Amino acid sequence: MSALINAGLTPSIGLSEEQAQLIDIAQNFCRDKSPIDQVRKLLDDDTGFDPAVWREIAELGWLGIGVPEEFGGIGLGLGELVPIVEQMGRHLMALPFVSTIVAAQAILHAGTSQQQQKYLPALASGTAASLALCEENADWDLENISCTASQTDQGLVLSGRKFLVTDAHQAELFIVSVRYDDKPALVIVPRAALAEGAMSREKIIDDTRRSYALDLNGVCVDADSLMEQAKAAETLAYIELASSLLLAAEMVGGAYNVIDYTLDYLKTRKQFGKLIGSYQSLKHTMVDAHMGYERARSHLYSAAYLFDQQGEGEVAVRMAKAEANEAFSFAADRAIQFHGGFGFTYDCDAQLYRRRAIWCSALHGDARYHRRKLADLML
Amino acid sequence: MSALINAGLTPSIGLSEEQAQLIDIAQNFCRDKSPIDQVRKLLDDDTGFDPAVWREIAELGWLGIGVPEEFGGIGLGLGELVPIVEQMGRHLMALPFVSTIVAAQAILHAGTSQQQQKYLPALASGTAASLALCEENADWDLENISCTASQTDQGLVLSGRKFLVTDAHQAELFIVSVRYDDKPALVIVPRAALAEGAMSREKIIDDTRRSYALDLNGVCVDADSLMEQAKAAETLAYIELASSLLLAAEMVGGAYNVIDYTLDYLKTRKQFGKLIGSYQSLKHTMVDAHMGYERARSHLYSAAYLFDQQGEGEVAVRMAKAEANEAFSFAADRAIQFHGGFGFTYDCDAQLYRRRAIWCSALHGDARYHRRKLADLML
Amino acid sequence: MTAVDQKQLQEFKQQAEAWFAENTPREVDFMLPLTFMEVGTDQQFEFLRAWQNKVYEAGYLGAHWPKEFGGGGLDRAFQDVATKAMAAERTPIMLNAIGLNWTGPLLLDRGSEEEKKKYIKGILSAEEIWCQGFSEPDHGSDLGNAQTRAVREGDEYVINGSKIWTTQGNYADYMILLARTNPQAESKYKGLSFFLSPMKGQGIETVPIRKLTGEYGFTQTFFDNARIPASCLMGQEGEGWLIAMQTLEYERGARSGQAGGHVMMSADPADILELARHAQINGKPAIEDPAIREELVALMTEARALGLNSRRDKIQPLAQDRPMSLALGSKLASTDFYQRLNAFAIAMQGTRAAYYVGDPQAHDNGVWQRGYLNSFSATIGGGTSQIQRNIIGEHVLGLPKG
Amino acid sequence: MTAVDQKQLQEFKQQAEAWFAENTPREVDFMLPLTFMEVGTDQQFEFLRAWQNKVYEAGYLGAHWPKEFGGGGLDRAFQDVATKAMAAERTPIMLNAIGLNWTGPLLLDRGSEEEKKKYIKGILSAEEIWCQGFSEPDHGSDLGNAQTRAVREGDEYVINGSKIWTTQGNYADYMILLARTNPQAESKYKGLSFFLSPMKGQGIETVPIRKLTGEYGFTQTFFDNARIPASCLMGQEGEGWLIAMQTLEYERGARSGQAGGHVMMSADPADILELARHAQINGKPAIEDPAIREELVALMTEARALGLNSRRDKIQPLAQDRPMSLALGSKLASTDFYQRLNAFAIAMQGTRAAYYVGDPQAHDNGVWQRGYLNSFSATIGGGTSQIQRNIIGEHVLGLPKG
Repeated sequence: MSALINAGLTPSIGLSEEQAQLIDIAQNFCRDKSPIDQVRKLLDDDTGFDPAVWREIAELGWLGIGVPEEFGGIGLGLGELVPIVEQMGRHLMALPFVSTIVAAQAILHAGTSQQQQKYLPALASGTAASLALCEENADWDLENISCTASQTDQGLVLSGRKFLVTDAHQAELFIVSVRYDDKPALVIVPRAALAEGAMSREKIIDDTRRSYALDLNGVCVDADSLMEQAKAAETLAYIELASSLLLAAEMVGGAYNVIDYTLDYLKTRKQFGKLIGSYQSLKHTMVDAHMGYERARSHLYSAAYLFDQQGEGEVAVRMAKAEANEAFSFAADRAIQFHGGFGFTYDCDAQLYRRRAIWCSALHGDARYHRRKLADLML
Repeated sequence: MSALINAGLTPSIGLSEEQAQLIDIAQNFCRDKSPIDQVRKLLDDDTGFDPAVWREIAELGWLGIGVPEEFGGIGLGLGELVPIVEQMGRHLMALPFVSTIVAAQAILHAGTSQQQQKYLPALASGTAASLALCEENADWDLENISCTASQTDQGLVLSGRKFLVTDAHQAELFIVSVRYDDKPALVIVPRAALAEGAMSREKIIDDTRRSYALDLNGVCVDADSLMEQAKAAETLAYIELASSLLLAAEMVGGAYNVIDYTLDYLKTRKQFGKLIGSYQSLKHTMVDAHMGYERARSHLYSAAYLFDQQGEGEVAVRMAKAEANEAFSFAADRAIQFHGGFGFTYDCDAQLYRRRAIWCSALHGDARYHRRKLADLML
Repeated sequence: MTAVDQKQLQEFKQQAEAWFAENTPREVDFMLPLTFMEVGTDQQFEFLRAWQNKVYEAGYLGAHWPKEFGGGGLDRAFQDVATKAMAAERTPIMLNAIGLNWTGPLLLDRGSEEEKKKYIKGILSAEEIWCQGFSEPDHGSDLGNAQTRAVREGDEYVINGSKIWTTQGNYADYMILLARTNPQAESKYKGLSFFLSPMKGQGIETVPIRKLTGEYGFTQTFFDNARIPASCLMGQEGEGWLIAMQTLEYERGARSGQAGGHVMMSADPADILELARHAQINGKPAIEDPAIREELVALMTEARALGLNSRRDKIQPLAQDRPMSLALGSKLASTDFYQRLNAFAIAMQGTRAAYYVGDPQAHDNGVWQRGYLNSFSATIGGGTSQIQRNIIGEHVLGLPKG
Repeated sequence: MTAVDQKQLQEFKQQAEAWFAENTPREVDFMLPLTFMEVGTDQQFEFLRAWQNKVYEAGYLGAHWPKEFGGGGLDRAFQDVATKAMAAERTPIMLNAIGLNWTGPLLLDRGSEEEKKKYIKGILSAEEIWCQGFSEPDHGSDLGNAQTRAVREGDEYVINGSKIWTTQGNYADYMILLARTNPQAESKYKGLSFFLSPMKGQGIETVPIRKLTGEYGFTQTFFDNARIPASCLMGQEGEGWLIAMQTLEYERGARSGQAGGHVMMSADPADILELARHAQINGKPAIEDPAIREELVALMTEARALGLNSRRDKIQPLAQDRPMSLALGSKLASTDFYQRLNAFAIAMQGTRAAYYVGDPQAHDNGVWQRGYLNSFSATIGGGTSQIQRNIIGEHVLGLPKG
């Protein structure tokens, strides 16, 4: 009998026509542009991605989807991007896509109209950007900032160090969180303002990605590089949710493919004369991984659908990030195990997904962090 | 290669000669006296146990093991009783054994010498006793008491209600926790002091047991029924640990037998032409249940060994109770599931164990409660 | 059927909401069954029969079923709003679960005109109660191996054998019965036939099964040379497996719940939150405990996923990667969730976790303890969770059979 | 052997403790392998070889092995206190793990006088490194199906085939090798033989395998018409499976660790507590977080059970219900625990979980991230955790084979 569990809850999910089309387009694009040997070739590449692919993405207009038409974009909500990032996640792509998108949204939220006019058209059409938010405190609370900015005769002078600035080598500008007048503030720092050697590449767990530490000491930018400070806290909160949504999309995509990759192995590898996928200990665990993936994907598309809604959107995004963290981590962990000896080698792709799951969980909050926030929102 | 995990920890475990002998004796005794049809016959019995068995236990001297020789006992530590209670747990026995033992220990700890002389010889030789500690607040903290006692011309007058007083119908005396002078205190209440109808049988989850609510209002006992109040808090703490140790023993025993019972089924029941125990989903889960049992049993005997040691004993007991709660609950839960349709009937013994696991976890703290206490002790 | 008149639908919705708000029985002085599998006493049975009848007479059950057989003849959307209104009021369950959810849809799909005329109205009005006879004592999960025999003798079939887990077997008027007509068939499946068998008659005996909760609700049904009219055969001999599988399908997917109403009261996150607010742990409401808050949120997240999954299943671009995944996964996901939800609710009750139904100290009169024990009917019945994982592993993920 | 002189033992213990306190290398400026499976660079190899040699020369390795072959000739109790002293100081690992724990015990049990004389001392001194050649690329868990061929030609065997997961294969002087001498034997097991095979010679090539950590430590070993003396055969042809199984047994039970020293550094609860004290979550030390405290305690409880289990296994009345249970369960329990411990440690690091070995922001130089990835060598190698569960289910619980 079909239980009417939560018939009263009426959880929301939906898909726009644009999103539906994007699923197919993105699926084909990412599969074609990011076959696994290309992913592996890029592991040793300095930038970690193919600039030609980046240009194609810009030409497809994906970078402008969330940017209003007046700034050269299409003016849709951020949820529309979820199918794209999900497919990128499936194929382990590593592009400055999410950082550029979120930087643009930040400028849209808290940039002065001058800043919006100056930067948004560029970001909508292929100029890469990044965000410099993390500090040594390892805190997911983006308002816990010790870097500072202060006005001097020369302009706005910054100090401190930022970490985990993704794709910094490609970024033409950085959204940097600082304390200014002892309150959180956001500053737009053009690449040219950085001193030589200010960026140093970090050793991170996800070999597909590039991440940098950023030395702000000595950085001096125009006085008008400060974004509207009254909106800084709210914008940091927005950045957290937007990043969480897109990280969830990436993880849900990753979970799908690492499950698929493992299923292929279980259907062809024999031990003791039987295909190993016929053993219940593997079969049932794969089912659990798959069910976790399905759960996370439902939350993901609910979050995409509700993203712009006050309150509801935050609940949905945090649920999606929490579930995606756990689903991807579990699926990739078991993927290593179920590949047996091969799983223990660098040649097996399972480790690429597992490392990425650790990365994605480490950024913008693990499941516990989001559940705590949800508890305060819901209980 | 054998990893030297925790070689530095030197966890302690040991077995006295008495304990070793008791294992065999108790194993045979409990198996003989408590076959499953006897257990089932007693389910509908008012008292829930066979008085003849109780007399035999008294004659075997088990009730006096923890009582000093001067009061007619043997004067060994409480840990010596663990093998007995473990075997009782295996065979789902329900006797006023633990309550009588712990009541005697409480009197030994905080009784006046007059009280000790009056009660201990009786308790060591077959008079049953019980403890009235739980209140409506459902709290595991035994110092959270709202029942009261106050001295009047007539004697000590009690008020309030106690719950989950096990085997109250058999008990000749009760150790009752109250507030006296607004501090915790313990009072010895003889059965005769209870008003008619003061005891009402409770509907509890464990069908093998008998438990009563106790109305203290109107109870008046001799002024010298108060135990030494200076020792009350320490004795309540002792009662918690002693009860936890013996509950852990009961649960470890229960876990063993419910696993054994389920294994028998898995070795004889066929589905789709195969013995169901050959399916990995059942086999591997049984292994996990068994490993949990082994872990809990190691902690149990470590706790038995260290019980009397300040600090170390508390850590060991809390670990044992936490692990036993989880091992027994998991094993019994899966036992129901793995018996399939039969598991869903009252005729299947799995439910008897599962209900008992809930009972034992509900008394004196679940795993979370003990881990919190451990965190404060260890971190 | 023409496009739904939205205004008419809106009116119907308001009427339904008002009707259930007014007519839902409150303050029942005995424990109402939470699911159709827990009808253990005559009092419960008669109460629920009357309630279903009342809902039907008011037009809120079977609204979508054809008028000529006793239904309302309206668009499915009408029944759905009525069903939602019931759920929102948390009304008692619909009693005739097998009839409404299995027999009825089956008859409408492949029954003869005569069969529809004969049975549909009684199913809706609860005048005729249906039970199900698929499982057998020795082949719980292995329906294809059913051994109950049906032998044709003239205008009758003679039935011998035994069925188990017959919900409301002692009350039922009819059983959908899977029996073996040809033991020599080329495969065990092809030897089976499907009957709409009367339950009241010579040679049919039901023995109540005591559940692990201590209560009743199921029977074992014994057939001892029971004779039923040959016209009770549905379809042809040998089609039994096919029809049984079709019947099981009505549990899930878009077709589920077409008759309307709910046959299980399910724990709502609201219930467990309410418990968390009044249950005390260590002298404080459980809901103030940080670890419990985290687990509550995790459970609420999971509960929401169950609803989202079934909605997503209807959005084709989001359900195409692994067809059937969400539909086949829903039983496993929801039954497992419900078991853990109840277990967690028990763990929030401190020493009062030790109580059971009927004790004044038991939280919510022991509904969580009983709900946990009853939850095994769902993780065991209708294919155990272990078998569900085989099905999903093989049919959704394409893994080889063991 | 006579009863142990307790006074002499006590003195030995104090000497050992003092020696390790003084001689344990601190402040090594490269990352030391945590297990013998992680020796990836020449620098690591040479350092560990020198360290093992130094410990041996000081008399704290092989103290229990016979004097005539290079051991110390003392009671096992002496080696045990030395081993404990090493663990307490958390010294670097003993390099020659296969030699010390597999080949050595095997030779002492069933080797010829000549074999013992030839090999034992080199094992202890680390002058001769041993590796193991059981697994093959296509039969990871199915050792009995090994296909590497050994064909007798005069005074030699000609070896063809390939072995995988050869720890320190590129450094090893000898391999214990399982090879097929008779493909026509009545069972696959009886066709196998066991060799003490030299690794340096024509036709033997090792190719390093890059681990999922990005580092090295294992090789694949290829035999291409490699010729080894016929005297390398241990026992008789056809006894290979028997000897290999005996060899695997040395991993566990009372015989384990007889040579002394540890070949894996294991995470101590103290390490993770230290991490919890300095790692920050949400601006506070992780150890102040109530949920993390609970999990830490759960892990410490589990860690303690591992130790208690192996002690309880020696107390006969507490280990008799299911013989072999504790011994056969220890690999599963400890490897699984170690994996979860590392994963949990990563989860305590906030955004710094994203770092890896070599980054100044990585906690403890990334030892937890690397430890987690490396932990799969133990849950996969030597029989996966899934196979361990089969073994325990069948041999301890008596469940039927699948």
